[in-house]
Amino acid sequence: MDIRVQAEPFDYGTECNAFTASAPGAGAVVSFCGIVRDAGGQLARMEIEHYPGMTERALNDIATQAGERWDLTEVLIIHRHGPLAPGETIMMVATASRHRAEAFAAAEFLMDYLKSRAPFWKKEITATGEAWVEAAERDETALKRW
Amino acid sequence: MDIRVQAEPFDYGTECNAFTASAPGAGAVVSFCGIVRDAGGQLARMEIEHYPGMTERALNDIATQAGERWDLTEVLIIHRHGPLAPGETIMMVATASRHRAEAFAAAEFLMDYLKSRAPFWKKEITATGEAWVEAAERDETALKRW
Amino acid sequence: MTITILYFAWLRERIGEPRETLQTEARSVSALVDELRAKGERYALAFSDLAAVRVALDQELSDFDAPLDGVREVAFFPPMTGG
Amino acid sequence: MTITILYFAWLRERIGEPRETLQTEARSVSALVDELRAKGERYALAFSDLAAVRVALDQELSDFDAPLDGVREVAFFPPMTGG
Repeated sequence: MDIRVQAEPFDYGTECNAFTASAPGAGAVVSFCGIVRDAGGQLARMEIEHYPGMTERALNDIATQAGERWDLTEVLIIHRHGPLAPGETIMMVATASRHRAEAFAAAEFLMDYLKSRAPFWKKEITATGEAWVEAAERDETALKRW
Repeated sequence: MDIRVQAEPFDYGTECNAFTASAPGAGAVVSFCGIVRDAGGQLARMEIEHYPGMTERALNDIATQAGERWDLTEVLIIHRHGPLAPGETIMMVATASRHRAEAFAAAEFLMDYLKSRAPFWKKEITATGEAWVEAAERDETALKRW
Repeated sequence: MTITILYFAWLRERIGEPRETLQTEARSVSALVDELRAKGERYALAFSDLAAVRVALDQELSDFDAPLDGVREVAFFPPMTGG
Repeated sequence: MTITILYFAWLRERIGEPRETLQTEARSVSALVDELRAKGERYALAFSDLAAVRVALDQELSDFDAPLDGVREVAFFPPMTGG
């Protein structure tokens, strides 16, 4: 279990390879990468605030739960905070398992919990102002399936 | 849509990064990598046979269906054939979308169809003999959800 | 008792401070919120719609009915938007 | 008509050839399979359990009831195990 909360950028591909190498015996690796999306072409930057201390606890707890529910050989979560430019990587998760169904389920579970239960808040800054990203109803609904 | 059927190895991390760079506007990238697993520590190598011509058609068809069902900005499938050593990458898929749910669903759909509807056959060679991998009942069942 | 109160995202911005220390006899989160609301308009505004506010007690998600016995750190924030 | 028949995986191994060309009047896949079975023991063995055999007509998955009108390439193989 490898969990990192950091301001620094990370390289998705490098982390995917390092993760795969760290999970011998896995037949299936699923990885997810979240990217700062500039929907309207107006975004100057995103800022991510978090709750130091609680963030690490929440991510550890979510990863531990995933490890209890599915037969995983390894789990990785990296989540950044601070200012991010459009196109930058925000976060990633990766799961390794013997079988693909478990790796997929665990990765989706991690993402669903992380979205609504880990203390991060996104703010979008454009040329004309700034606004906190609102939590989507569908993200709360997504939790109900687990 | 980028579909490759090849004997040559590929680098999962490099492909993940190139894929992400090729999908501007995506907020979510999901990637899957299948690895030659040596369950009993006995595997000398795996050999993958395929049906040239039909393979490319089947993969194109599966990727096209995924693009019709979900709002994807890009899709990648790489599948190898020929001899593979334990720990080597067999194949990968990657999907990019604005939202994570669609990227996940499309990647799982691609994998489920690819497992049972793309003309590849795996053979495992150990010190004591060789055997064709049998199709798993759960792989056929997995198709029913789509 | 003395508790540390933390605010994040727009709650922090409305209240104007990321943290404060408070002497309180409040027995529950709700009672604490009532006490905070009474501190002034910025607080009243920040806590005007509790449906939009989440609370963590000693870094564990909780709710407004929860007791404050032994709690040392209370955090208020909007619904989380990680990932 | 002349059709090309391809075999993959253990069907290829049992029959001993990856492909052959056949003159046939068979109207359906089933009729073609009957004709092949009659060619000898290796064929009879390869086609002894059709539940374990899949068929593609001109590179599209099909089934044993399908007609062969206009088909140029028939492939027989076990259930696929990609991914």
